[in-house]
Amino acid sequence: MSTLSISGLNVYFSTEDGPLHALKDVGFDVPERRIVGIVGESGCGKSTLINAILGLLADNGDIRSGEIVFEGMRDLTKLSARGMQDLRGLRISTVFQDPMGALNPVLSVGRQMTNIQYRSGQSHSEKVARAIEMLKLVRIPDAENALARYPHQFSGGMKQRIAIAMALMMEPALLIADEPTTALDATLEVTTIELLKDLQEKIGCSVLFISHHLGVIAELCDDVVVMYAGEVVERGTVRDVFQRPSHPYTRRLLECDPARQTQRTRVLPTIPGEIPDLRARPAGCVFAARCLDRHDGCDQHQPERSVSGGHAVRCNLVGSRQTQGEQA
Amino acid sequence: MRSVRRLLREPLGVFGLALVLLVIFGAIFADLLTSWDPTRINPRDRFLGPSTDHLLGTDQLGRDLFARVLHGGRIALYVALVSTAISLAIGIVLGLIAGYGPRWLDNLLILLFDAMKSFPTVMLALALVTITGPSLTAVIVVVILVNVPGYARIVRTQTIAIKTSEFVTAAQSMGASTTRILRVHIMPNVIGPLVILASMDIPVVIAIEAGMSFLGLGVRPPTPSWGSILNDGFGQIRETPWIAIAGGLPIIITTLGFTFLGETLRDVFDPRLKGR
Amino acid sequence: MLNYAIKRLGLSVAIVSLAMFLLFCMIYLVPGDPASVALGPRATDAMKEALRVKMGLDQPIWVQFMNFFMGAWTGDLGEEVLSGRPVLDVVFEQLPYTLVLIAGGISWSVALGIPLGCWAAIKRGSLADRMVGILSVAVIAVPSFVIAIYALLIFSVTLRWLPAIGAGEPGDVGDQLIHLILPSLAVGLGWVGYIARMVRASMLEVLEASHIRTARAFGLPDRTITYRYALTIAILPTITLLGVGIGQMLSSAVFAEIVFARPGVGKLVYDAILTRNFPVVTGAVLVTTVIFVLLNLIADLIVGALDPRVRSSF
Amino acid sequence: MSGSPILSVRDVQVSFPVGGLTTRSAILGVAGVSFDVHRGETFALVGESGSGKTTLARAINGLQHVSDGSITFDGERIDVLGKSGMKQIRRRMSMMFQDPVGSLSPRMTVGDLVTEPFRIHGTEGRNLRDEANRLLTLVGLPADFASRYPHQLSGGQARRVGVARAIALNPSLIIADEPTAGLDVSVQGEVLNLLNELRERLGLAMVIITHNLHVVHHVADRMAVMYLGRFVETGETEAVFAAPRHPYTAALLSANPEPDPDRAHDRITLPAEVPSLLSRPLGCEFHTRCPWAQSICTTAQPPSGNVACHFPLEPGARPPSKKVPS
Repeated sequence: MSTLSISGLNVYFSTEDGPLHALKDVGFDVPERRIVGIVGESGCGKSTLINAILGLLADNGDIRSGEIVFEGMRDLTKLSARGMQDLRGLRISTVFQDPMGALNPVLSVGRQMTNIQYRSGQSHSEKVARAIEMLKLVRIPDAENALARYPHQFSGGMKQRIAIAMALMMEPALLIADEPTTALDATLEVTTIELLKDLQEKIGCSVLFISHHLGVIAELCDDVVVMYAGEVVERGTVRDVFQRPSHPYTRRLLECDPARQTQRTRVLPTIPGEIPDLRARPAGCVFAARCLDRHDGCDQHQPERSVSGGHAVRCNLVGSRQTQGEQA
Repeated sequence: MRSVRRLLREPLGVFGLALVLLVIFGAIFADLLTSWDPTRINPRDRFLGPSTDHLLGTDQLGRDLFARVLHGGRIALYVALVSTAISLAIGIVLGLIAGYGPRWLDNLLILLFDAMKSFPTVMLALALVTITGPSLTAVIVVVILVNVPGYARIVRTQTIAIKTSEFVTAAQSMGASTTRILRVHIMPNVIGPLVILASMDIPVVIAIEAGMSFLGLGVRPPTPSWGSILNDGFGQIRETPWIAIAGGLPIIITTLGFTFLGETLRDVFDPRLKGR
Repeated sequence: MLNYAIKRLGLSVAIVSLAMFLLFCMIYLVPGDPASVALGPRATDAMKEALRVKMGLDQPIWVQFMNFFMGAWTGDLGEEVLSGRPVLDVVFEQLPYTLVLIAGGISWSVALGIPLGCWAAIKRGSLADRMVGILSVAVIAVPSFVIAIYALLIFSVTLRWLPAIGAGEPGDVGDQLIHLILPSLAVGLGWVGYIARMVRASMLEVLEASHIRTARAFGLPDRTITYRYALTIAILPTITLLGVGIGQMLSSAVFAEIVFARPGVGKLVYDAILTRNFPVVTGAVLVTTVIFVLLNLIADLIVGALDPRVRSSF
Repeated sequence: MSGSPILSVRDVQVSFPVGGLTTRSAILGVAGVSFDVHRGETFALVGESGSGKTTLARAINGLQHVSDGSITFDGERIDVLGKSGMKQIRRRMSMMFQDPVGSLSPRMTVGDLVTEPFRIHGTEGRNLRDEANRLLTLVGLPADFASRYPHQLSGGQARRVGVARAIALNPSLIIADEPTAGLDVSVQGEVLNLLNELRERLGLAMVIITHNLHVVHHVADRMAVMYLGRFVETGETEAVFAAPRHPYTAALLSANPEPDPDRAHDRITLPAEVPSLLSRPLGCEFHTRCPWAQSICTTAQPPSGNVACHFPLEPGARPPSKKVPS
């Protein structure tokens, strides 16, 4: 059973210049006890996807169709606001990108950590003990006294670790991590990732990890979902996708990462062009305009084709023609 | 053009615009709209109620209230325009100096603004007029004293925010002079929002003028002003309430009109300023 | 916090001192002679000269300033021209009436403004929100003296529900409260609008902050988020605004006192102008200014005490 | 590397006053650094937030007061120059700032923005419209972009406008502060390629400030790693990448996750947080986080030179066992 199973998700935003098709036919699974990474560049719909899952879409956003099935039984798109609220924090937790703004500035850390245990039915001292335990787990020094302090008295890295502690305190089934390390320095980033991995194993939850950093995804995740312009263009295990990328976009994205170029080069690969206007999606493949391998058929709609096992690619070229990447 | 269309789509904005145009139209064409002389005394026509002849009735000296209201509009708009323009000019200069100048000057000016703001407006007006005697100039001076600290502070805050922004640092790194930075990079980003805020202050200016005239500290009789009409009516509010109503109505129409228009303009042009 | 409080207090002293200096400049540098003003047009030159000596106007300007300045700080605001009573006593006699009036105004604005603003923010975009928004700007726009006169006309003259003049029988609290309703409403109605708008705007800002998104993601109940997480932050700028608002209510109080023939500092100054009782005017201006600065100081200290970011800095 | 360097920085310190009325003191944002940049060369300053790299860049450009040391540009000492003297220097030394869109004045058109250097330094009979076209073509933007405003540009396009402004006056040195910050990976390459191409074509020297080591690897000839306002290691980029000698450099390099799930991650994890500039550690300032630290490191300053370390690493060195405090 998958912890989270998304299928055929379509999200629209109404804007002054007409409806914007932000997510198109998005589908993937987050299996139990696995870490799934979502990777994509700005405008690919990562944030919209998280908000759709959490039921926190902006007022002008609308889920037109699709299912978000949680733990095999509840469809989150059909859940009432109240029902969603009951899941958030208890079964589904979130860590957001901005460690500076993630905590309430006028409430002490201890207060915030005990407040979110309001459904646990425990006594106050038990809640405090639980909070201290979690702070120790994320390696906050002097955890007992840290509870009385306010967010501005911690560094950015510590705040993000406190946020992680809060997210995992109720031992959720699913942790959604939205670029939790992007605002951190490289040395802090890797320690935070390692911490996250440790905790995931201890608690045994599933993680949906969003990042634009390919290296972080490769290191942390089991599976990866590559998004482009609001569509899932490729998904599979990290090993399959990173070592045998089948969608031209994935391949080019990986080539662009300077870390992938072990040989020093003066000319770095790029992907010329821009993502299409989501208010007027192209009729055919959404990447066609920037694709080097495109043919006339790319202007029609493209089916989702499975290459092998769980490795799925949304591209006309796969299967019909061997692509350069697979020959290599 | 897009902004104008969006303004016209907001019912409140259209309503405000209509009220403002009504007041401006009335003030400009006062002489065409009524044949009565706003200052001529007719002892025989005292305290006449509203009628087709005297649309709003007459006051204790038999003067036509409709004519006085229309001409009073001229005074109100004149004060609003002149004093807002002068306040803006002084406020921008002082704000730029405080925001871009040396730290000690900034501290000194901020203290000065705070001190000026700490006089209750009407108390300040009362004290000033006690010495100079009531006049239109006194009204304008009071408005400037009240408005300048606020405008200067806004300009200063914006200037400080902008002067540390990367685009100003970039200009400095190219060797741009202080005057160029102020003129090209800071002023255009400060003036737009300030003018919108100042236009929203027009009702306050009109209220100060009317209030001072109501207390007998503004225009001297027999010049018509909405405040002085209100004062005339207040004395006889039990017997002839229409005089007070005639004095208050244009104040309400004008302040509401400018406020509704200003609010809508701000939302259309600069949504960031919302809630200021 | 202590350091912040001391700094803020020092600033207030500096502001009051500078305000005194500005007032002095205004009185003595603006064309017009206080002695002639006080005595009226029919006074002889000898009478004017005698009063000038009595008021110290014959001395060099810096001596005059020091006298004025030191006197002001020690509570010596001069004497009333006719009766010779100390101005401070005269002002303090009237001050309680004005303070009660302003307290009434604040009560209206807080009791109505904060819930309305909160409500509008929560129901953002709804018809209720729009109505609150329009009503807020409407009551802000219309000057308080117009509200006072129209309220008098409607509720006292026409409907005869509420008394029109005076502050009520001394000692009879009920009567005094009834007499307070209309004047305090006139003073506070505009501020109902200001407070409602401010609370709405800062609530919306806070509700969009990422820590509120985090709180929602933790499944905290809406009530907790709105009142304990958001309102505690959104209320801070409102308290500061109220500090500023008191200055404007002092102005509105002048009109309310005149319209409703209530005793108070505003009425005192107004009458003093008519009788050219000059020291009373400056004295009252100074006292109200000090009160205003003091209340602002208190508002800032409250905000400082409520905000841990200020509280823990030193 | 022939001839005199275009830029020569010697023992430069930048200090900031801190504290209130009673507790006034100063902290060193840049605590004495020296390096040379030669014509046609790209030099990278690498460091994490708070390392002082941006402050150093601003000091070189004269935007920040230098409290000690000297900066020589093209044979002329520039840290002592007044406003008008510095203005002349700025014709030949330009700077690019972090935020691609935010470093462009929001109410100016792209055309006005790219020709602003001429307006500041005199047009000398140039046709500004032609110059705008020339510069936009040079950085690969269509000429009709001249009428756009910054908020209508994507991050990559705005960055190109920034480059156009920087090269407008044919400078000999460009200082680029995080030229790839806020850009997607697919766009980062475009900007770096453009800078490289222009550097070759125009014979520029470049100083690139970044926290992204992978970027450094491909664009810089030489690099310096900064920690708490000092250089801990300087050297040829290839040599540093092949065999870092300072533990901090080694940790930084190993902290860079690479997009290959099968690559072994022998990571050097740094315990504790970066110390505050207000209380610099004694001895070697890195000893509070260094896995190799020994007792001498806590008392004696490391030797100065290319590697500021008492015990420079041998190639392939691993942290000593697991006695690292956690």
